[in-house]
Amino acid sequence: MANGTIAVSEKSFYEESTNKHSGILAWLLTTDHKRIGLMYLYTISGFFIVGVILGLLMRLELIAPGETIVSAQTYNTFFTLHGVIMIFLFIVPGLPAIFGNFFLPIQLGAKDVSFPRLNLLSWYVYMIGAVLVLVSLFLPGGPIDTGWTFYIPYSVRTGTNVSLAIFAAFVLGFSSILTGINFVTTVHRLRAPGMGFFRMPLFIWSIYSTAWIQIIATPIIGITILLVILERAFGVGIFDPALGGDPILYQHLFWIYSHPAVYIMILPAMGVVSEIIPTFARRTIFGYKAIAFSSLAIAFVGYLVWAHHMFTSGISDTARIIFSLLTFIVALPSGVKVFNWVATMYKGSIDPKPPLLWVMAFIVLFSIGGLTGLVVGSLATDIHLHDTYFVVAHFHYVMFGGTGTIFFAALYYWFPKMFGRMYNIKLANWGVGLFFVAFNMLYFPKFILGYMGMPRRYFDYLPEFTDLHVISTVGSWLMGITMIIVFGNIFYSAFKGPKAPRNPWGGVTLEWHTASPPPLENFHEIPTVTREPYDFSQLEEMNDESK
Amino acid sequence: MHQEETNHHSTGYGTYILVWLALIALTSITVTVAGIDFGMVALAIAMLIAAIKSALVINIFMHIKYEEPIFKVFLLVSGFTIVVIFVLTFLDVVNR
Amino acid sequence: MYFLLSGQAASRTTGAVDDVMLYITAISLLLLVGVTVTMIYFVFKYHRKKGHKPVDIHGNIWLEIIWIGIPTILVLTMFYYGYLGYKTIREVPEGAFEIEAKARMWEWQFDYENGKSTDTLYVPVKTPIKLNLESFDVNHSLYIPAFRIKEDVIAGRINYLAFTADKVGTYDIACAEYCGLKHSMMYSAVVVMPEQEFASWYEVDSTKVEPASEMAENMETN
Amino acid sequence: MSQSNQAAAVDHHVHRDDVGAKMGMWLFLFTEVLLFGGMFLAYAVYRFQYPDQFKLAALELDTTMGTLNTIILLTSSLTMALSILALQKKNKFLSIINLVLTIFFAFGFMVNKYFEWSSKFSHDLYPGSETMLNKQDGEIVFFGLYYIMTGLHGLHIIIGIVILLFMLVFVSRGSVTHDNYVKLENSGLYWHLVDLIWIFLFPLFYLIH
Ligand code: HEA
Ligand code: HEA
Ligand code: CUA
Ligand SMILES: [Cu+2]
Repeated sequence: MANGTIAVSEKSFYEESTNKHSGILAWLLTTDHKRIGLMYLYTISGFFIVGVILGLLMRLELIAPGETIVSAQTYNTFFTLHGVIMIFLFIVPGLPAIFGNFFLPIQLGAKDVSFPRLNLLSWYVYMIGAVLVLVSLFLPGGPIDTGWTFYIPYSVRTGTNVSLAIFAAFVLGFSSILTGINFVTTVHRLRAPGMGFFRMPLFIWSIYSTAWIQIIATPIIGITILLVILERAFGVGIFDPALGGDPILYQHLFWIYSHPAVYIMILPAMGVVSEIIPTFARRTIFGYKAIAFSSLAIAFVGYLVWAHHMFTSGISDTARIIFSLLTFIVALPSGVKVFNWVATMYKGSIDPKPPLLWVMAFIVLFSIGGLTGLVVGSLATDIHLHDTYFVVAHFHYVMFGGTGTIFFAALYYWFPKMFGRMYNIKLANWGVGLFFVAFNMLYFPKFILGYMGMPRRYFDYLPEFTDLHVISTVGSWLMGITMIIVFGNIFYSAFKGPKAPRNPWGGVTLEWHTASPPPLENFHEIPTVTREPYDFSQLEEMNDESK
Repeated sequence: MHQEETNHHSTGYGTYILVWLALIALTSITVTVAGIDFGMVALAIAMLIAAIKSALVINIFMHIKYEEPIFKVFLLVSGFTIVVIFVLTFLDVVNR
Repeated sequence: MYFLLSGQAASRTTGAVDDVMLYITAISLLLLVGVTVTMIYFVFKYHRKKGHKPVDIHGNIWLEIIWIGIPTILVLTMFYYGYLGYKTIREVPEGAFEIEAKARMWEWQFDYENGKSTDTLYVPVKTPIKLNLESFDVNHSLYIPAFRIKEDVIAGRINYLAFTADKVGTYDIACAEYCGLKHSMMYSAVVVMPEQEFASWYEVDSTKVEPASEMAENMETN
Repeated sequence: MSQSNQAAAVDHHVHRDDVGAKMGMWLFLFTEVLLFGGMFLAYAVYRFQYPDQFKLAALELDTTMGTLNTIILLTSSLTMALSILALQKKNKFLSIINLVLTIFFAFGFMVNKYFEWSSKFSHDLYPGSETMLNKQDGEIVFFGLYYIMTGLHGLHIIIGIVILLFMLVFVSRGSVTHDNYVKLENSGLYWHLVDLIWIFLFPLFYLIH
């Protein structure tokens, strides 16, 4: 696929810096996209663990009806913070900011993104947002207790630190926008010579589509949040029904962003899947263009369905019917992807290493999540299931079972490239297996609970729901153990793992052409692209080169 | 990427001043028309004039006319997004 | 899906919703099993250990058309089925018995045409009921799981919810829109009575608030 | 375009990509457009809900002031465009003059705005005031929108002034020049956007009768 990419590896990007500083300053002032990606990895993982611990505490509270470990008010702040952290601090920025940053320029054959300093700024903006979330916990008034949807008028009435917490979400959105602008420009301007749009790896396609959603959707949540803050501060009447405002308009504006946002979460994950399957099946992807265009299609159609979150809110019947119809349409491009992925395994030479196992878990869990999305997309059933645990199960399946699983898949796929070391494969296999079991134990009961009529955001529940809650809570402990194995393996190997070769899996996209870890400017010479992205006939050549 | 590529066209001071005159003229038209009672059409006329004004600004002052085609595609995407948001929201609001 | 809640359908809408649920779940299960089994089969069949030489197949336009086309048809039928069920839920039969349902943090109040006001909903069986939903403060949502229906109670506007109970009995009413501290305790009940019994209850000249259902009381003291 | 971009750029040590810079700026402008788009959507919904009350409330606004500000802003757009053109034609002096004029007009706009707002305040017309709370719902919403939208727009003007002041320094110091002026061009794009938004705000608030 490329020539002249033999990195005459002397120094990796760890040893060379874009600035004169050394130590921690070399990181904090870096404009190197790889270091920035890693900084995101550390901080985002940190917040993920905070969110996960909140989840664990929530499960503990819900092990029995009535008050178990915390009070009702504390519980309400728990699920709000859990939601806010998971959405705004973990899953929306997650894959693009970590793996997008690290691998987008490399896969394009570029030295860096278009605006390296802006890239660093995005990280700082992210950190400011994160700090603001944390500060909001400790100010008088107490942590925000509105749910991550901040519905008016409750969010105007409550005395907790809503304004600061949602302002943090505003700041985080800004970071997201800057990243999106950077990536779109990079894809348009910095592709290596020879890399037309249809020679881009599919990960790039998905990041590109994601970046567009970030640009086009995020401003809407920005303005919505500002309006809520102004409403709280001055009583301007835009949303407050007491002053003539319309709470349903708030819901429209909120979901105009937040539905497309779920595709910000899933699209990069789908891109990673499209990378991993060809590598481990050692054959070209099935239906390259179908997958590429379905990313754009998801980005586009994803914009048309937001009101499926409002089927019971009293919007007009016409709107409900049309939005339901559109919701069903949005499932089609996801289906196209799933079918093409499975077809890519056909007549391959499949080596089920941990990254592929994660991907297989993803396909099953995401399909369950997506297909139950159809259940809630249907008008009749959503009237019953809206705001019940069925929805909670749906979105954990797509978010955690989908994007979360791929977060681990990407980590296990690119870890050797990022850290130049290898992890323990056997332990990794155990990690995936346990994850799959724990996951279903934790979340599947929630589907049944929901259908039985257990509403969400409930601190307390009727006795008949107890058994299923207990199973779910025990599942969360198993999940805890799994997470320790999964993260522990990575953490240990980052320091003590054996040295990884340049191309441990036999991948052919550009990142496997350079050293592990890559040098400061990724390649010693900008590669010229002459092949399709997943052309494995070059593999032998590559192996010779690296000897 | 060289300067010449971005600095192509033949806009002169004169063009800009003409555009400015047109903008001022359109402003006075829209103010005058607003004084007359056209009922429901008034809003449509005002928006039409605003659209013409912004087309002038975008095309000439902001040079979109002379940029690479991809810029125009971008512009369409964002314009289209706004239209979608309006249409779908009003689907609810009008039928309530 | 009836097995999930004991007993037979409690209302007309219960059956309508459960049917749609069954339909979508069945198709989904089929697709899920299909995808999973195929995937696992491929992994074993084309395992690298077996030494197959991989074949580069770039795609197949017919397959793409099939797996866009068939799901399109499937989802359209799902949509249509869901739409039919929805019509059952939303349609208010002529001459429905109207009751004002009012929500405040964190209790329900039901006002009847003759001035009766209760915190538990009493309705006659097999009679179409229309609830006009109104909020005193923030958003709530009136949810009757046994009937498979809910509608948000939005501050500043009046939504409605309609149902016809088919079976005498007492069913939970929950609040399904987060509304603050005691959101999870905002339970009430709908008591479905035989017509005669309801009539005599309704005629008793009393505007005093009836005691809450046992359920609501239990939750309150928790 | 794809192939040539980078190839040309690689051999420069520090790689400069003016088209890329402009592309980034345009993308940013789209986010601004959508930010205001959300507000315009709210405006549209409420105008639809309260048509008569909007008319009533709009009577309180001063059309003359609004028109004056429109003309000021349009003119500043002209001087902005001229400033860039002058620099392209290597006429640094004319460029600076026009930049100064642009900033001057921007200040003029803000001064005007200040008088407009303070006269509203002196009539006890602001969110939460007693007069306001006694008004009908639609009027309260109208004024809420009025303050937020023109306020947000004003904020953009202030940011624009700061950016333009920087540009003034850059052009005079010679770090923005006739063959490296993309910064000035991007500031111009921002400035025109601020103008564009006003083109819509003006008829929607000041010209309802
Ligand atoms: C990663 C995030 C993510 C993703 C990808 C999705 C994907 C989808 N979601 Fe989900 N959703 C959420 C995150 C996500 N969602 C969240 C967070 C909420 C709750 C928010 C809150 O209230 O707090 C939510 C809530 C939510 C609701 C509102 C429920 C309610 O509150 O009442 C609805 C309703 O339509 C819905 C539908 C869908 C649909 C149809 C898809 C589709 O895109 C799914 C498409 C995928 C498939 C269909 C599976 C794969 C396909 C096949 C195996 C074969 C093809 C088969 C056919 C097409 C028949 N979602
Ligand atoms: C990506 C998103 C994401 C993820 C990953 C999770 C993960 C989890 N969530 Fe999620 N959840 C949301 C997003 C997410 N959630 C959102 C958006 C909401 C809605 C909020 C709202 O209503 O506003 C929600 C709501 C929600 C509820 C519903 C609350 C309610 O309605 O009352 C529940 C209840 O059980 C729950 C549980 C959990 C649990 C148990 C996990 C588990 O995954 C946690 C399991 C993991 C562990 C237990 C690991 C423990 C780890 C360690 C011990 C440390 C590891 C060690 C080292 C690194 C060394 N969540
Ligand atoms: Cu009332 Cu929740
Ligand atoms: Cu959605």
